[in-house]
Amino acid sequence: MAFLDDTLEVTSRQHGKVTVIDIKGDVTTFADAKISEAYTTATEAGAQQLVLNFHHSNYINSAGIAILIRIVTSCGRNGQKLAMSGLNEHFQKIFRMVGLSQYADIYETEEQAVAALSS
Amino acid sequence: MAFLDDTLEVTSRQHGKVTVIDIKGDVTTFADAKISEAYTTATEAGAQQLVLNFHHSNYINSAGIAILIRIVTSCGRNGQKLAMSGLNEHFQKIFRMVGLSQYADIYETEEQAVAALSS
Amino acid sequence: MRRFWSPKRTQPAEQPIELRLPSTLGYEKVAMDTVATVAARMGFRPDQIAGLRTAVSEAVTNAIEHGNSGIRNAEVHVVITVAGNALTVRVRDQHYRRFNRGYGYDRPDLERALQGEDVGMGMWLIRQFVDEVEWTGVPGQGNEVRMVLRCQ
Amino acid sequence: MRRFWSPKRTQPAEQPIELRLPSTLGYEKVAMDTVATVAARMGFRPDQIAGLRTAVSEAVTNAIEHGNSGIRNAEVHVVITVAGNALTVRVRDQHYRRFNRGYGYDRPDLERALQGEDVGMGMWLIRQFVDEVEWTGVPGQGNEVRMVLRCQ
Ligand SMILES: Nc1ncnc2c1ncn2[C@@H]1O[C@H](COP(=O)(O)OP(=O)(O)O)[C@@H](O)[C@H]1O
Ligand SMILES: Nc1ncnc2c1ncn2[C@@H]1O[C@H](COP(=O)(O)OP(=O)(O)O)[C@@H](O)[C@H]1O
Repeated sequence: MAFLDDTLEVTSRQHGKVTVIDIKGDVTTFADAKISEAYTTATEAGAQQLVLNFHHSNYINSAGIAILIRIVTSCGRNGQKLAMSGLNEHFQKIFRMVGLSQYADIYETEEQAVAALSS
Repeated sequence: MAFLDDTLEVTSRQHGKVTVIDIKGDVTTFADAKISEAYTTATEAGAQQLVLNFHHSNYINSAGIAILIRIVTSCGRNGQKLAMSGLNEHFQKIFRMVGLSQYADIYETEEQAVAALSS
Repeated sequence: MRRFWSPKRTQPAEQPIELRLPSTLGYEKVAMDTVATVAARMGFRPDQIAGLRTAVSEAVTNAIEHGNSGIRNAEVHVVITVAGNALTVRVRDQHYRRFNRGYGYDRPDLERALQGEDVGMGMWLIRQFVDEVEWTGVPGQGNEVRMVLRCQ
Repeated sequence: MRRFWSPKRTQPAEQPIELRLPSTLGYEKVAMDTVATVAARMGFRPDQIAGLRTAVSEAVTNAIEHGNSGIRNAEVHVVITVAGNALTVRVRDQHYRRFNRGYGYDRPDLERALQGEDVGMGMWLIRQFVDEVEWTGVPGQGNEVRMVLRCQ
């Protein structure tokens, strides 16, 4: 069933010292393996600044938020800086409501997030 | 039930000699009274060139097409020129399939339709 | 650029999605919207989805106007099945009345329509926009339109 | 500019729209989409619709993961009622298990979550985005979440 399949694409790339992890699609419980692996790979490569860049993520549920909370925790432990970008208004609001925005700055665009982490 | 209510707005205005009838919303059986009245009023006022201008009409069903066929028939009887504009690709295709486009030229924009009828 | 994968999930059994609607004109829009969002998530092209919207709208409108006409508190039952790349939509009504206009094989006769004759075009429109369509009726029960659209 | 009117139609009885979904994660998206399209046609604001999507998604996910967990071929039943400016969505599952986390009155404790604790936030999220919510359960039958959102 196509619409139940994994409709999430996670890729990562470097932007100077900043690692940008692009997250395209549904952020639900099924996103765990991909997002965690992308984070672990970046960390093993020595990433100190990370941006989670959401594109067209029209669907993030509480299980997806729980994944992001675990990334925040790991970043804290590993002394990494974390920012998020590309969230639509609704999810920016939810991230603020939940308090996630205290642990990872939220920017409209990837460029703003990269600039902030680079400075 | 709000979404069952009459969500169609029909208004009419003059553009030089051309009467533009704006049709915004669902073109279904419930559109009959409004569209027919707008046509009759324009005709009684002596309109010779008419544009049916569809905006945001994401829903036209076979009952709506039947209404438009009756307008085409009346225009033929009354010696009026008729054009249509603002239809999305899907409905342009349907109007061509049904053969309606042989009786009323179909233009992308209102401006094109008005220009064609004015010339 | 590095790409990350999740382990493939097992496919669930092909249980359908079922929608029951009041037999009232206007509610065909709910069927049309629901099928369209399922089709969009399956990856159908926008023009296929637009066609499917028309097909579902005409089928549900027929169920309301013909199949269920005169039945109080009737409902329209829409069964949506996703199997691989195929989307099947069944529209069922509660009455049985024989289909009487040739199941939409012929292009509606616009000349006659322009003379004021009432030419049906719902079934014909459905036929234009789906890959497969079948009308069946069970005397005393109801009619069913089964439409199939395939992705790619 | 001249404006034209059609005679007002009589309002149909408030028969609900019913949706039955396989109890499989992923299908909550169908519920979310269907409710969102009904809400859009009712004229709700985009931010209200976005909130409703989250509320419905969390309610259906809970039905799948908690209410129906361990039941083979279970289904989730979503009943959508439109009455005036109010949209009511009921999400029902088939099992009965007492709700055990305070019905989402408290903001999820992010500090504890950051310590690795599993803090639920579904019910709390639902509460943020609807005007009214009620959780009820019938022993031996199932749980129901009833959510109401009002237009304007
Ligand atoms: N669900 C149905 N139940 C009973 N009769 C139907 C049904 N659908 C279609 N029909 C019959 O088939 C005819 C042709 O349908 P259609 O092509 O959709 O045009 P229209 O509905 O405008 O007449 C209808 O007039 C009706 O007699
Ligand atoms: N439909 C349901 N049936 C049974 N129990 C439920 C249901 N919905 C919620 N619960 C219970 O309430 C708890 C809190 O739910 P929620 O706030 O959504 O967080 P989570 O689902 O992440 O635990 C769940 O862990 C579960 O024990």
